[in-house]
Amino acid sequence: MTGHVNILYFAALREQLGRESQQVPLSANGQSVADLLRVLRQHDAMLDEVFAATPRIRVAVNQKLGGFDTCVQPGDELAFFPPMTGG
Amino acid sequence: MTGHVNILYFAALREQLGRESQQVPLSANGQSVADLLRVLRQHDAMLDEVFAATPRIRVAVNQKLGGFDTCVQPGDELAFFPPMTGG
Amino acid sequence: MSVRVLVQQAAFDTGAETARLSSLSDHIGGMGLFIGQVRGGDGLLSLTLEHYPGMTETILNQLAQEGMQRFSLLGCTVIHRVGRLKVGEPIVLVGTAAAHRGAALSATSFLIDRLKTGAPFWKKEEFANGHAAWVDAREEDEHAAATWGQMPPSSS
Amino acid sequence: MSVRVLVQQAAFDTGAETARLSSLSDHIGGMGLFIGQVRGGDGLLSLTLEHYPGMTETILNQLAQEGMQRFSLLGCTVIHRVGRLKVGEPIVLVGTAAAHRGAALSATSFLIDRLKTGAPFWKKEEFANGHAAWVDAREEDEHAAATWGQMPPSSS
Repeated sequence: MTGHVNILYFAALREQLGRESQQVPLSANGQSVADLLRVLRQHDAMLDEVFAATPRIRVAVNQKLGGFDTCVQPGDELAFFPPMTGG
Repeated sequence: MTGHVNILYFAALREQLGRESQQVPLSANGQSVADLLRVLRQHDAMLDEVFAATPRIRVAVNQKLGGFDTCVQPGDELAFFPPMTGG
Repeated sequence: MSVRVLVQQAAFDTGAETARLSSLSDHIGGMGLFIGQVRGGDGLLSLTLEHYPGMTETILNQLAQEGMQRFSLLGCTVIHRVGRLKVGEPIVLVGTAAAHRGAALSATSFLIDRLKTGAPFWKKEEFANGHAAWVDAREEDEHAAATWGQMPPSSS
Repeated sequence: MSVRVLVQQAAFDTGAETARLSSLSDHIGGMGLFIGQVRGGDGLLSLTLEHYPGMTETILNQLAQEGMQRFSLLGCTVIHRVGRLKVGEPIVLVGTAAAHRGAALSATSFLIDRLKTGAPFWKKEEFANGHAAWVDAREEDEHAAATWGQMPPSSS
């Protein structure tokens, strides 16, 4: 089963990357967020640089806060962002 | 030096006594609230009855919460009332 | 004036009171508010609030000043109604403004806890069946007030 | 509805929100409110609030429901603004209604502490000298949120 995932970036990450979202293909099941991110960073020098320079990046999978070991499925919505500062 | 003190009663005390204030003569200095109250109760059966039946009566002297050992001066304003229940 | 204390029969305007606090300083980051109202149940119709005119205002002002100092407030409001108030009607508003939320919220608790047992107000309940009775002081209210320490002796 | 959650650019009406909470039940004895506003200083002009549409509303609703249960609230309101807000403008309103003041005030602290670090909002500061920077998360905010225990895993 193949497909894609939609990735969103917020706040400082969005600004530094100069993009607020991107679609990436997801060819195999069983990948974690960390697996996917490793591949993305290998193919995207800017992404690699920004993620390397930003401490404490959070991830949400389908709008739910998760860990980098969360399993990613085709059709999922991923979001990366810095620690939240509401209120 | 002689004079009087003004005594106020509030809430349940006021209702049970059927009066909200009274003036009483104060003939000598050096009396405490307790001294004065003892004399008043000896001469006023109703006051004695109501005070005996009401637990935890508070006193304020010149609008300041005090103890029954507070010294009373001519011209003072005394107030007796049950525990406060504001808010 | 950063401290506002009122004892009145009339209702208060929560929106206007919040706006007043908010405008006191550009350095306000948070405001805390507590509003007490007449809680229904057991056939209660109304409360009648009695107070000790003069002493009430003095005590509430002392309390507000203590809150200002203790929590480094930028503003503080205490409004307490008196007279007959029906179920659902507001009784008291306590409002605080501070640089940070912790101070504003702690000060709000402090003011209402202390006010409950330390200001000369008394409540009489009136029920649908005609029964009326003065409200007894609640021990837990006295404990709540005591957790903030003793009221310092005021200089008169 | 006893829970009201809004994410919006527009200002909110504190008086109207208090009136709504107050009217939810005759058994309300106290309401707690916290209002956060843009704190000035160091030449700050404004904050711009960014959020994650959809996820924000979900998280705030979960938080409000957790507050309802944990503190036996009779009503609860969370309104958070987004977009550019100048110094002195309100950012967030948290309101709670309960039978007794302790629950209302604790729930107010709980909601704002958790919201600060647990809902997907981000603040960017803009200064008079042209400098602009994203606000760093404060460790003390994370500690404040942690004192209320872990957010229970939500069933999806």
